[in-house]
Amino acid sequence: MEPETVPQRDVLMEVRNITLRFGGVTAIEDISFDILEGEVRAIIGPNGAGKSSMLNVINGFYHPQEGEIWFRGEKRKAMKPHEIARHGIARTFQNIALFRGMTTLDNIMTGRLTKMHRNMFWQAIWRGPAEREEVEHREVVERIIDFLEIQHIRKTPVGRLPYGLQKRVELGRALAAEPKLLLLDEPMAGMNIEEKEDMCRFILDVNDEFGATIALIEHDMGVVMDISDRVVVLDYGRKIGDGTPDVVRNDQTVIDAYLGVAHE
Amino acid sequence: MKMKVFVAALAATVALGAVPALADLTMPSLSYRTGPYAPNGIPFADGYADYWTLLNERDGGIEGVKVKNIECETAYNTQQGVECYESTKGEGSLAYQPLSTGITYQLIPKATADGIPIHSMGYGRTSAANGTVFPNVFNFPGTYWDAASIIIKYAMEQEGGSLKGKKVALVYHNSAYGKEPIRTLEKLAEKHGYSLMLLPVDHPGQEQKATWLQVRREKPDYVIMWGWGVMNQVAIKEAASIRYPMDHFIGGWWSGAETDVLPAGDVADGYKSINFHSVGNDFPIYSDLQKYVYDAGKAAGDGSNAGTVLYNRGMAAAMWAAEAARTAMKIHGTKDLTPPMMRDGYEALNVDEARLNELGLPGFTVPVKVTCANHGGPGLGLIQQWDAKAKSWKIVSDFIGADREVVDELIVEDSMAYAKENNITPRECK
Amino acid sequence: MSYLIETILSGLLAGVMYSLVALGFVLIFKASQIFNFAQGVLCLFAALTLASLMLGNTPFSELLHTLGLPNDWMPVVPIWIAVPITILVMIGLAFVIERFVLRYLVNQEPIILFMATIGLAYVLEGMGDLMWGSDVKPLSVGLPEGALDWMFDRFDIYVDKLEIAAAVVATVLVIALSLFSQYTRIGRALRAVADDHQAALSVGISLRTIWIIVWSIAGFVALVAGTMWGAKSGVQFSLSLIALKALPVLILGGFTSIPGAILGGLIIGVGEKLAELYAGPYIGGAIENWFAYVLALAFLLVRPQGLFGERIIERV
Amino acid sequence: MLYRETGDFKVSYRDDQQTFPIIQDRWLFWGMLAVAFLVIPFIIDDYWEKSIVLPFLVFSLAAIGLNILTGYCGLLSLGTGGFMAVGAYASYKLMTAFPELNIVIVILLSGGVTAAVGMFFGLPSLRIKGFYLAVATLAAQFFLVWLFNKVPWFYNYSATGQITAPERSIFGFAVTGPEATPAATYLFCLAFVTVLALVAKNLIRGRIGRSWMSIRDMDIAAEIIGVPPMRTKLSAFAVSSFYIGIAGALYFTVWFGAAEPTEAFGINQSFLVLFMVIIGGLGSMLGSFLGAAFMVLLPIVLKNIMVGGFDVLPVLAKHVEITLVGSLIIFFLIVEPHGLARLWSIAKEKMRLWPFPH
Amino acid sequence: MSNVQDSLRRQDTFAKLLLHNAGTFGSRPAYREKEFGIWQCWTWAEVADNVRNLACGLADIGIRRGDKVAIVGSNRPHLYWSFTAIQAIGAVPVPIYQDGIAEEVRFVLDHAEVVCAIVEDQEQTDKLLDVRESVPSLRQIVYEDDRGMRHYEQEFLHKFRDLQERGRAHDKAHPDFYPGEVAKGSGDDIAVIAYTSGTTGRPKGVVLKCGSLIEVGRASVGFEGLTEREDILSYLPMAWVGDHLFSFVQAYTAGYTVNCPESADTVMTDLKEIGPTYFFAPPSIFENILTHMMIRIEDASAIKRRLFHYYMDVAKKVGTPLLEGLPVGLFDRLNYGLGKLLIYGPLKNTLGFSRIRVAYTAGAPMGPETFRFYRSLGINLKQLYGQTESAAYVCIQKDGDVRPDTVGPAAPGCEVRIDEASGEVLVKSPGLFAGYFKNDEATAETLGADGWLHTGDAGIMTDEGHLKVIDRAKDVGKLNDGTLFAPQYLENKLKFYPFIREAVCHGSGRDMVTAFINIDMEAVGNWAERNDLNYASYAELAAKPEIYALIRSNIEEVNRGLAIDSELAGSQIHRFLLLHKELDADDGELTRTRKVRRRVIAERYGSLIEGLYSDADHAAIEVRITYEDGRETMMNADLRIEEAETFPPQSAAEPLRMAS
Repeated sequence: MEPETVPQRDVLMEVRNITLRFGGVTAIEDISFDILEGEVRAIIGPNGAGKSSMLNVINGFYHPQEGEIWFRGEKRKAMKPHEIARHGIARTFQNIALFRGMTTLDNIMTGRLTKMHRNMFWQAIWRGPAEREEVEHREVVERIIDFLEIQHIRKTPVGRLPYGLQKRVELGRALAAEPKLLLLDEPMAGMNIEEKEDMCRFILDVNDEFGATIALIEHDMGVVMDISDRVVVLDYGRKIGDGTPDVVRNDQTVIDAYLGVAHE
Repeated sequence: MKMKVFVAALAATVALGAVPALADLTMPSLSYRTGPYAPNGIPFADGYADYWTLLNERDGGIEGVKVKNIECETAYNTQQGVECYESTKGEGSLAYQPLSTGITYQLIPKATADGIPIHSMGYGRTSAANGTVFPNVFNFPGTYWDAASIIIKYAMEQEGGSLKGKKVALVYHNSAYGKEPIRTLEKLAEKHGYSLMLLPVDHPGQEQKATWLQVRREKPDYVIMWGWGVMNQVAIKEAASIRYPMDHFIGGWWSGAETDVLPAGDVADGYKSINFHSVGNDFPIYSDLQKYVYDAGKAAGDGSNAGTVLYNRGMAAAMWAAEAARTAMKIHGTKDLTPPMMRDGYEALNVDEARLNELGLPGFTVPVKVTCANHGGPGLGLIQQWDAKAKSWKIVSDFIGADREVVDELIVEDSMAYAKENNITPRECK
Repeated sequence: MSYLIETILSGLLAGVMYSLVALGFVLIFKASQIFNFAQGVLCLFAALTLASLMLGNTPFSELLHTLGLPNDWMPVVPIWIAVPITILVMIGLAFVIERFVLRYLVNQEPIILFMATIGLAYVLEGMGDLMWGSDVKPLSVGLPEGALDWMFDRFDIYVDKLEIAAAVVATVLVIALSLFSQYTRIGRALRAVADDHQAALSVGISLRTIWIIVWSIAGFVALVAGTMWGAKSGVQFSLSLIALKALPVLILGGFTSIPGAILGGLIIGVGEKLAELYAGPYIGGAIENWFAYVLALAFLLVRPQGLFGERIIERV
Repeated sequence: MLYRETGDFKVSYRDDQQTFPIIQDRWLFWGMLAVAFLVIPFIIDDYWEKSIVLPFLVFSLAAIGLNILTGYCGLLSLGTGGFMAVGAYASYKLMTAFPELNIVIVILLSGGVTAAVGMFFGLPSLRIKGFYLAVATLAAQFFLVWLFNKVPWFYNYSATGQITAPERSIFGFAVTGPEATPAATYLFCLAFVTVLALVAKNLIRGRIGRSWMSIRDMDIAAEIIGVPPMRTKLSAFAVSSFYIGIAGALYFTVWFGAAEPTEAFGINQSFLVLFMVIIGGLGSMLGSFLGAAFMVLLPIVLKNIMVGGFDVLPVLAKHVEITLVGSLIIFFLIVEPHGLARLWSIAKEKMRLWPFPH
Repeated sequence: MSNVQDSLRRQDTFAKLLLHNAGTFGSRPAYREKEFGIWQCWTWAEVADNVRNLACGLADIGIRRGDKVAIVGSNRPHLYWSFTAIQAIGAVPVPIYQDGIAEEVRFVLDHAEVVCAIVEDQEQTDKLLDVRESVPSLRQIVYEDDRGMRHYEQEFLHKFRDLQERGRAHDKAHPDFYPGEVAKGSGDDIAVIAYTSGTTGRPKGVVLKCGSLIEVGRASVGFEGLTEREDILSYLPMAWVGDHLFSFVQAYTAGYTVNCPESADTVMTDLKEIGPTYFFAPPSIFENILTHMMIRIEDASAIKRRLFHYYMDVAKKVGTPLLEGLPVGLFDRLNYGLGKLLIYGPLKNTLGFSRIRVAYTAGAPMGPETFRFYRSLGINLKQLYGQTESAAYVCIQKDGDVRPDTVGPAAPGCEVRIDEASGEVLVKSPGLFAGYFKNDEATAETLGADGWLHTGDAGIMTDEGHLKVIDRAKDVGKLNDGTLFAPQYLENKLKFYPFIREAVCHGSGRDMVTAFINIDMEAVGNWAERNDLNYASYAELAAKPEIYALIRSNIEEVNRGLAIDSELAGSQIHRFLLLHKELDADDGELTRTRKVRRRVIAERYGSLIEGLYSDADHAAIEVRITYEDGRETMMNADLRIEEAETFPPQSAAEPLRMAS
């Protein structure tokens, strides 16, 4: 691979002054940052820093009390999570949220649901339009399966899969939606080194081959620094750092937060 | 679907075990000795069975042909009733006593198509009394509508001949059965000038507080009850609790058995109900029963039900069926009866007082003469009253006739509607 | 006015009767997350046993008769012996249920456990019939019956003495249960198990023991409820159907809350009586049954977790 | 053991996602269908029709319906009896109001009416979950039964509230009413069951089925990946109710010919169908059939064994039967909580691997 | 123009055959490949089209007549097409073992003066890019799978599909080009240069001509009555002549379907799915399957196990005669039928052998027991004898006359004789090669002036005219007492035991025979688990005394069998040891086709051999091992040496007919 010059990228999403409270607890306080088209953006921070809440705000599961989100140049209106999904944001979950009763294939096919449109009548008849649509999407999904190298578990119910593979299936499900923005919630949590390496490779490949912009959360700094273009650091619901990995790594506030100095 | 074949095959092999015995006259009994209505079902089934046993033991059957009484448990459930019907009809069953209004409704079209007579004695579809539309169905000696009109008649007698301006409440089991008397009572209300108040009680009817609070509020002069099962007992207790005068509380003939009043205890004293036969075991036949059945250890139940209302009713049903079979044999000159012959026997049935005497049942029930057009019998009923101390029913009236004018009109109306809906051309009766 | 008071009073008292049944559900659900549909049949079974003992019926008499064995050897048992025997029977039943059913269903999904209790209901129903026959049995345990005279005479308000008694019994029962759960080791274990199975084990009582105890208690509560309802309507199969009356109470009160069961019962009792008496006549009557459910449903739409249920917070 | 899958490879996704991917299963299926359509009509009699075959077919449909809702979409419902009543009364009203209307259309329309009612009663599912929802559906159950019992319009103002199905025929063969032959009623129901089962399978394996299952398995995640919860849940209610409504319509018109709401569509019916679904296997089409067969046949087999085989008194037999049915239910739940369908698939897996154990 | 037509009608090249096939059964499947969950399918017509585009594409990037084009990758339809496409424009395909290490690849590329390589994926591309510097002739690389290739921007890299597009455009511009090129081809064109992995020395490029290959194809297809309806699974290395014969030559001549597995890991599953009707596997695969099966059945319930073994015995007794068409008693026939329903049928089904009409094994002799086992199941397994130099076509066993100890009579069109002096098998075959590429010396050595191919195998002709191959001629030796020592023969006997994966026997010029044994990790591991034996690694397991005892009993059984053979009684195995590592092709200990490289082993394990021939009860060893990625490391071990019981020679009732 030849080193590339960083191209001028457009802003895909901008988060402006978000504040989120649960009852009296403030989970996120006045946070702003942006995500550029095509980059790998990491949000890191110690446990309880508000990373997951941030992700939940981005995909509409939580509604922040203050602040606005701009997506693809437009201010986003209040939407249900499933509507947001249709607008091109997909995600994975920290504690795998696969559909345990379904096979790998079916799980990934659910990722295509937003793109399937045949109505119940055609579905009932099956032969004809519904089947054609199904096959079309199956082809896409099979390419994802191939990409993630999970052919051998295609028809295995995901409940029976080991953790690492489940994570991969979940990534596949998110990919199937062909998202503009892919949110990854601790994609490497609970993995051993080898699995982490695999996952990193997949994340980079996804970014590369599918052209998806990726925002990911991790509390483990090491891995993230290697794969992300820019990093946001949160601590106690506030933003304490933002920049390229090198900048962030040498930022005193960030170091303190991770070493626990700043916590009083 | 794969399992099905296997299980069905299993069922088939098992069903083969049920070979009919060599009895010539098969009398099925769709009894219900389980489920919520078992307390009512048991005595009836006992009486029905004991009468057949008596005939077999004492007389060697009917005209020398033994009777086989096949009991099939329905649990008062329509689905199981139909299953019973289908499973027993193949064994040459001559006539059915469906013993539940729901099952009767199911069987009316089926049995008609199969040519098997149904005797829904004092229950089932009232308009089946019209023999021109329902040639296969008999509901003598009286119908619900007869009963309702008799009760009103009795109440009128009590009130000195008029119910004008009075209030009558109907507390009824919220089902097809319970709704039967409504139209008659409404018609009669128009005729006699009383106001009718309807108080439905949902199955099973253990909680009737609201119903009786309404009775308390509205203070009807008479409360008529069309209840069944636990509903009866609770109603009687509640009525007593709100101090409703029990002698103004009159039940239909399925709300007037020992099982209905006994659990209520002393407070049930004075409760009345209509009946179409006598109670107690003060009949000659009981000595035969004692001799041939109870003492021989062949009783269907534990014998504790002998002489109770429902036991006697079961016996009456069997008696009429036996007489119908006898008549059929006479008409067709054969002892090898088929269901259509049995039907003819029912239609020509004539059990007068003399015959009752011969049977050892003098004055046990009303004389019945069935005709081609009238399958509903004479429509007579008497009123009985509960004596809690003696724990027995006392008969407090003579047989009272129904308001034929009102009832017959309703029967024609309803049966014709049925005929129309089902494309039946009423037959001509000579 | 007095009629309204009367309606509300009788609603409250009817509610207490429902609560008595609902209580059994709650106890078991709290301790084992089992929605015990057999609670109604448990009431029937307890009442049936008690009544039959007091009547001197021989167990399995029909079966014995069929087998040609003597079937008339039970003496009439006086109430002070019959009640302890019945309690023992219920405890025995708890053992049997734990040994043959629950033990094998640990960690199953709630729906499976629910279904198993319906199966259990069938078994108990069949056993009850087999043992004691299906005829109706009067049960008089010396509870007062009929209207409360002075209320009736003085205020023309009808209150059933039996239901007053039931209210008293229910109160005593609830107090006894709360004392039991506050001040005994087993009680504390029961409370712990409701929160966290592991925690309960740390108290040093095995889950199985807890189940046996809680089912025994539920059996005892069933006996009380069964006796009350049996005294009202005679002991017979229909008694088992009162479970259906307890369901809306449960939705309303929450599956895990004893105060919820009591309060739910009262609300349902009053609500349905008011509806039946004031709305019933206009729309045809007999609306009690569904009205109770609709009331509960309407309530749920506002508070999906029931009256005292814990708030559900969704997380991903 | 009997499976010979070698050489049965898939060259297209269409083949790969067909209903029976294994060729022997296909043979078995077509074989059974052939027997069902070509053999059974010639040997069926009244008893088999009314006591075994029609109950099985009708309850299979109802079980499929409930399985769609509970097994595939994870929404527990105890309103089955009430929804069957809707189907039955809708068909009755349609049959009497439009006597010329073809019975097939009547029954399909009844399903449609039920679907609409089902959607209405499904609205609470958006907020309420689990057992709370189950008990909430009881409200529908009790209300609907009350409604049909109470409002005379539904039973054409007949004296008792009983409704009776008039005779209707198809291709000149009566399929309702007393004159209908067992073969005709059987084939009529069988045709419905076959077509509707295939339709259900089609729905389940496609987009809609997957959205149902995603809601069942993890509703929050489903919503986040773009499954609209309201539409999905309501569609499950609609389809489920459609099936249950048709089952109710067939139950009334073809099987019983007469009905009364309180008993025929009572809460017992709801529990019965739920049992079928659980014993058969949640989330399995085959399970719906197995469960229906089990719950329909078990009592009859037990009864025939005891009364027919051993001459036990009917009442005693009934008591024992209830006890045994209960015990067997518990037994099966213990042995295989995922139902008969799972037992079958385990057995099938063994057969496929035979003689090897894994 | 009519010239072109005539030439095409002659079908003496594969490109012409392809056109013929596309015309005759164009809509029948020619290739299938498991990809994206299903078997992707190409008909002959589609293949013809693809090949044409590819050929034109190759021409477009400057491949000319006579250029050598390498093909590197696993069995994929695209790569099979490449053969034809390359041949069509007169270039020469050079298949290269895809798991070969960089040096091997470099050698072949360089030696064959390859100008272009068609490779499977990024991995192969990287391998070629690594060696590109040292192979000046290599100008173009075409890759099929573009996964991970996004950032490869060198202009000499072509995507397969893009190349085809270029070809299509080229074809449009010059519609006469392709037919003309194809017509220019003749049977005398070089079809392929197949590099033998060779048990010794550098690979040699065997030049095979189109005409002779097609003749071999036709003869062999006719011999077995193969039609276009056959299905085969192509999973053997494409560079091996066996696969070339089977998946390419015969496929083109018979027109049957070639199925390519999804990946090397899924071969068994894919085999089961496809259920080939015609199957080709080296003995080691058959042996592996058998071993695996025996392990699996041991986990079954007692009833199933007993049933299995009972019917295996029945099969042994009845199955082979049935297959041979010999008379069998009615009861046995029925019992076998039952066994077929209960055991053989399901067994063949789970293995994917249900539909097999003909199965071949070749490449190495097969243990007679294994051979009989498969035949007794009703699988028509036959041995084939040949070598790259004869396009793997010399002897084929005939239906109804199959013996486990011979490879059958000379195939149609072949002649076989035994060299009187050396006992070497000499062959004349239509598939005879045209010589070693750029190695006239070796060509002369192998292909005598008389036109006989010197196979290097030692063999005898039986009275019935069947060839029996004993060993590599150069490997057959004598013990010091003059007893015949045929190491492979012994090794094969040992390898029949499921616990033994590989064996290497020593004895030439020694007093007695000794052996290295490689245990079968899976079978022995399974046995160990069953017997509560803990182990962490292969080496640890191999050192266990229990395992030694296990293997010793196997060896002693072999010895007992040898004792009844007067010729071989002297070559019973006296001492043995269990190697601490598996013999590996990456270390050069085995060929890519898993043949033992005796010289390498003698070098690497010299100290162990010395140990075996000393009195010591252990011997130390240090070997260099190579990891898959090419890293190397040293491995030390001290191995125990044990004695095996030997038996005095007996005269057997039925002496094995063995050459002396």
